[in-house]
Amino acid sequence: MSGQPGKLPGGAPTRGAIRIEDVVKIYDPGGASVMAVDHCNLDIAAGEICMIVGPSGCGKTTLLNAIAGFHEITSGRITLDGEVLCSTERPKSTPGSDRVVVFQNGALFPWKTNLDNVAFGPIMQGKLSKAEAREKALSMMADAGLNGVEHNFPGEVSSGVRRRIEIVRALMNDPKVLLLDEPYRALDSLTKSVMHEALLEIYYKNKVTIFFITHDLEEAIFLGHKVAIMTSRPCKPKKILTVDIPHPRDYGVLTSKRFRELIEETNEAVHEEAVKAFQSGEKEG
Amino acid sequence: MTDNHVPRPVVASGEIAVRGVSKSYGEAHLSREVVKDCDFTIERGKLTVMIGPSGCGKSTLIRLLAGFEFPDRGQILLDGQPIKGPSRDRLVVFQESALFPWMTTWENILYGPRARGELNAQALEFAEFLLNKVGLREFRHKYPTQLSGGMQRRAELARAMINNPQIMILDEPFRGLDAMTKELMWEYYANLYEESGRTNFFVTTDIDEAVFLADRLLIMTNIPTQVRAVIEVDVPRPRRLADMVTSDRANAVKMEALAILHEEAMKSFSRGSKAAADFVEAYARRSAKA
Amino acid sequence: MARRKFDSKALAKGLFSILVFLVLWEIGSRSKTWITAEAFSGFREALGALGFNKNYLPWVGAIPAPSEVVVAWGKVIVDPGYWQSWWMSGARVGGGFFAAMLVGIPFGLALAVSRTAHGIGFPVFELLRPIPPLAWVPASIIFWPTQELSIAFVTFLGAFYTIVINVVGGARSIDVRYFQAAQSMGSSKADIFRRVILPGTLPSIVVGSAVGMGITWEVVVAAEMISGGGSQSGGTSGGGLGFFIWNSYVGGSYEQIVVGMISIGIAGFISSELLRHFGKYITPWLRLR
Amino acid sequence: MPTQDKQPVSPDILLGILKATMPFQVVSDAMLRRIAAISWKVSYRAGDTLYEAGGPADDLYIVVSGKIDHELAPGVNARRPMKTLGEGDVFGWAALLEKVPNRLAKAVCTEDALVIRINGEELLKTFESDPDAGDVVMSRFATMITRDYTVPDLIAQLRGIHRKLHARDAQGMNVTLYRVSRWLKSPRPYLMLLGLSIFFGCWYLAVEVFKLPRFREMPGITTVVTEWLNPNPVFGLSLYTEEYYKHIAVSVWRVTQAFLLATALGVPLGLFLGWSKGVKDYLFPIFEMLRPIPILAWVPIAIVMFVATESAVIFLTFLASFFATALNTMLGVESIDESYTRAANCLGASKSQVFFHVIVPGALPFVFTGLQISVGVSWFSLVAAEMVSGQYGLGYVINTSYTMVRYPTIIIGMITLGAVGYVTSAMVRVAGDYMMQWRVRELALGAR
Repeated sequence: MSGQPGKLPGGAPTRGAIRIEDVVKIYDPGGASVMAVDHCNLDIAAGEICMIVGPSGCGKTTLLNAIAGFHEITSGRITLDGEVLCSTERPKSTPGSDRVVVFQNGALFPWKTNLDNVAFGPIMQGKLSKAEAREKALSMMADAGLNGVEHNFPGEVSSGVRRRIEIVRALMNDPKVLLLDEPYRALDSLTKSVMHEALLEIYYKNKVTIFFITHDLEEAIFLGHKVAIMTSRPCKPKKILTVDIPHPRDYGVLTSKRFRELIEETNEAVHEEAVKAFQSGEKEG
Repeated sequence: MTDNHVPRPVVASGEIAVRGVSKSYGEAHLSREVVKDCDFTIERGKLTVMIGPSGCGKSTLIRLLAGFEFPDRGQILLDGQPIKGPSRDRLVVFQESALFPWMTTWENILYGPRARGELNAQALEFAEFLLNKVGLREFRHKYPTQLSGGMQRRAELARAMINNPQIMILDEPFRGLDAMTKELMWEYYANLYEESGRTNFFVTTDIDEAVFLADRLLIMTNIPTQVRAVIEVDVPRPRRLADMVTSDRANAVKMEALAILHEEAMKSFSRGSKAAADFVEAYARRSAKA
Repeated sequence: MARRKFDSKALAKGLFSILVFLVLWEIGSRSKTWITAEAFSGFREALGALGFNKNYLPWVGAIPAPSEVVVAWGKVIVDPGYWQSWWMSGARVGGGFFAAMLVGIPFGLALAVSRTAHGIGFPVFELLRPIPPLAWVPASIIFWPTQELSIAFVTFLGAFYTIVINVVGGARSIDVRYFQAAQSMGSSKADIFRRVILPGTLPSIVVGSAVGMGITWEVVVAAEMISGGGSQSGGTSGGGLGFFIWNSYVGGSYEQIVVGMISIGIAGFISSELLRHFGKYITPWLRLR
Repeated sequence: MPTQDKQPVSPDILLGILKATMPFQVVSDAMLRRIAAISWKVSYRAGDTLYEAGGPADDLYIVVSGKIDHELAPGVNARRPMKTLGEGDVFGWAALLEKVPNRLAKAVCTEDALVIRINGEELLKTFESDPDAGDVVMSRFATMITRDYTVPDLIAQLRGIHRKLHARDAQGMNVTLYRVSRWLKSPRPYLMLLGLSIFFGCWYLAVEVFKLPRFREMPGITTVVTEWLNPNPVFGLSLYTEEYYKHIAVSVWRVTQAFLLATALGVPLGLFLGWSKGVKDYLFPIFEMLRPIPILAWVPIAIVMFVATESAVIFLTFLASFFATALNTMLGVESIDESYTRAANCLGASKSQVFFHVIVPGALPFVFTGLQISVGVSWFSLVAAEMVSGQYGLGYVINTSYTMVRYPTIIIGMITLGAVGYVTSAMVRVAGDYMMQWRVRELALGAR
């Protein structure tokens, strides 16, 4: 298939395959018993960009939290390259630098310079000395086109730049998987489209598995190899779509025929869930 | 409910001409020109959409159009008369909700008539009509914080429309809503516009939103803001989202606009340090407060 | 505002630690030698070398035990003088506080709304603000004809600064968009003041008054102690809770000091709770969510 | 030796060249044109030595064509000292370093070369006039030096300049003058004068001219000022008496002790209360039980509990500060966004690393708010404590002056107290700004 990472220059990635098997998450099992994730099954190949699409508050983030190790699952199993991260017996995985999260509102430490933020991971893990880590951080930032802001604090640069720095900070640890939780939600759509290209550029260089949560169908189809459209609460895949637009992609894809066909194909499924969530949201309000 | 039930004056006028407008902010040698020799017309009864990279000075233009600030050079004319200050003729709907948090939905909608001392039976009837129209009947006694994002925006549209402005100016009104709610809001808003036929000026950074809504599209350059291109979107109304996705004309417009915008966005992006635009935005916010 | 969840485990832990605290206090005060200067005798040399004096260390044995306090409270509770102290202090706090609100809110709003008023009034305000309210006590006694008035004045001062600062800050932090929205819907200046500035400042008035109330209690207690507890009377009656404490100290009944302290704590707690509920009531839009 | 003397370059050509060099790539055309105005082109032949290590570091070089061998002196500790430079490379950046007046490297032309030379001093001046753009260039220089030469030590110096650019931006003569002139043109200074004169005028008129009923007993402004400035004060206290300074010193010393003790105990306690729910569940109820008791209600107990009056006074002062500091620190920790701790966990930080790298700096803004309040309340309670029981100190001055009927001294004491209190809280604010550079810079941009 033309959309597979195997076609990319530099050989196929071999690590970072995630398997989600029958995962169930129930909040407050004794009392209110809200089911957030319902028997969710999903296979993500090594080096694949997998987009998770669903209305806000549908339980996508719960899934991400389970992989990252912030929350426990109720039952099921999640494996990374065959190794069990969490299962019914051991419901909570340990957060680690092989699965780094980029947060919705950004979590660059405002009290550290951008450079020190990027260098943070290896220093904490004791992998590199402070000087070495900084050196590596500088060159990684330069590669990502981020020179000129190293000695500024995150609060001094625009939000688009902050997001790119955060992704570089994650990649500093040479992770198997990048977990992105609606990272561009707060950006305006033009900046967003530039950010998408920047993300792809970084991806082509590193080919790390990407687990990307979004509620924007266009974003999902533009970036992903695979798009999983989730149902509104409780969350489970409603439709899994393989995007057969060849990589590398640029913004021209957005107006291509195939792209529009894919949007058309999936629009209805997404719209249906959106209306469902919209209405239940109104009721809650 | 149809229009003949409502006591609603017909809007007939409202054309804005922006002629050679420039505006700068900042002190002494740190000053920056945000808007430069801007020239365009917002035609009567049409929905004009302005799109440009974020922080390019679109909000400055809105403050100038609304009359909160005045241009350093050039003129802004409303039906041939220069703009002298804020007025109910040109109503602004803000980016993110500016509903008064201390008033319920109902009080918010009635704010305009009450402030002008025009709170009569007719106004109440119109408010009731609008409340139904935006589907917030059951939420009239709720405070804004109790409404979802989409409902807040609808309440805000109702609060604006009760004043029967000649021109509605909307500054990225759907920013921050999630993509799905946003799409529902577009159809909703387009519907309101098509019914009223009044002049609308809509500012956005979202290309899909722009193409879907616009009669005429103004594409702006990066800071300092100028009009880079004008595209007439001659897709027939009423428009539906599903149709727009398949419309070749809409797609052609999108492609054309995207090419220009991408170039502009890249320009602002290539500078790593806090963009000049951010500085100006921040400065404007600060000076507006002081 | 976050919904408060009833957490019985946390409550049990809290009660447990309070119990431990009371038991330690009981033991400490009964043993009379525990945590005394003598208990530290081993360190005395070392501390002395550092310039410490054994007298610098607290002596828990000097404090009456909780059981004694309870007994003393039982005796005092039937004494009308004790309740009169409550009443006196409460009245002073209430009076000073309301006077501060009455003067402070309009003054703060004037400073916030008018640049001229701000230009004239604020520098003077800032000049006087660093002087702690209690430093005004003697000057106030000289100036006011009765002692009651001088206590009220100092009390007023304590709450006044906080309220004004909060009103000015609150009014200035109202989002410009609200003003712009109001203007573009054709409101007059008076209307903007009434419908935007006033409600917009209300939350910070509530916060300011809560802090102001705390300060008021501090000031009242101190003023009562320093000025010898009101005009006329001696004895336990009539001087307010601050004087109740001072008088107990002078009279050597240490149990009563602690009773007084706890009473003031309770009084302060009650008044700030009342204020909190009232604040919630007048800002309904903050209560929800 | 150059084969040709310095020759001016056409700005348009130079623009193209600068745009192709890493540090200048992103600079605006206007800035580049200004740089062009201070640039010269110079040709060298193969074998020419451009400069030797130790020579004066004057110009910055950009290679237009040809090859230059660049060898850093051993003392620089570079990991990659030797480098051959070609088209678009920049060298001679010692001219931009702060503490290095001399060349760090030797540069030899190995193939006929055309270079652009820019005077370092002039270039820095150009940056200063537009610190925003200058900042970007300096930062890119730092990146280039670390990447290409691996001498991280030198970065600090570039950063020093980069900081200075910031500082000059804020204090730059032009801006300051502009602001002062604008301030003077605005009505504010005159309103302030008006306000102060009304206040002092009223005081003067009410007490000394009209002798209004209750005001008559109050000390007048002239009495206070003459007493304060009198070498032989009528009531024994003025700027010229040793006593006056002794009182100030005693009060300041007490507040300092209490404040430091409260900070040393309150900040850690607050951090733990906020960090660990277990600690909070156990300790916070006791804390909340004691907090509503006004500090002044502790006075008699403090006197009883401490043998030395001095420690009783310090205890009271400490107590108020302690509550404010601990409470605010706790709130600070609780206000830290969960995603920061999660991010740190993801990046492999251990529990103690999270504490020191996330919790502590994250709580800092609140801690300093707490310390600000803490100084205020410590003066508040110090005055009360000194009035009730004390020898020496400003509160004592005010109280005894009243009992001894030395009324002007009361006012002197009050004014001094206000001034000293103001200075101490300003000191805390400055310390906070110093420790929270990131906030200062964010706020300067109006980011939040």
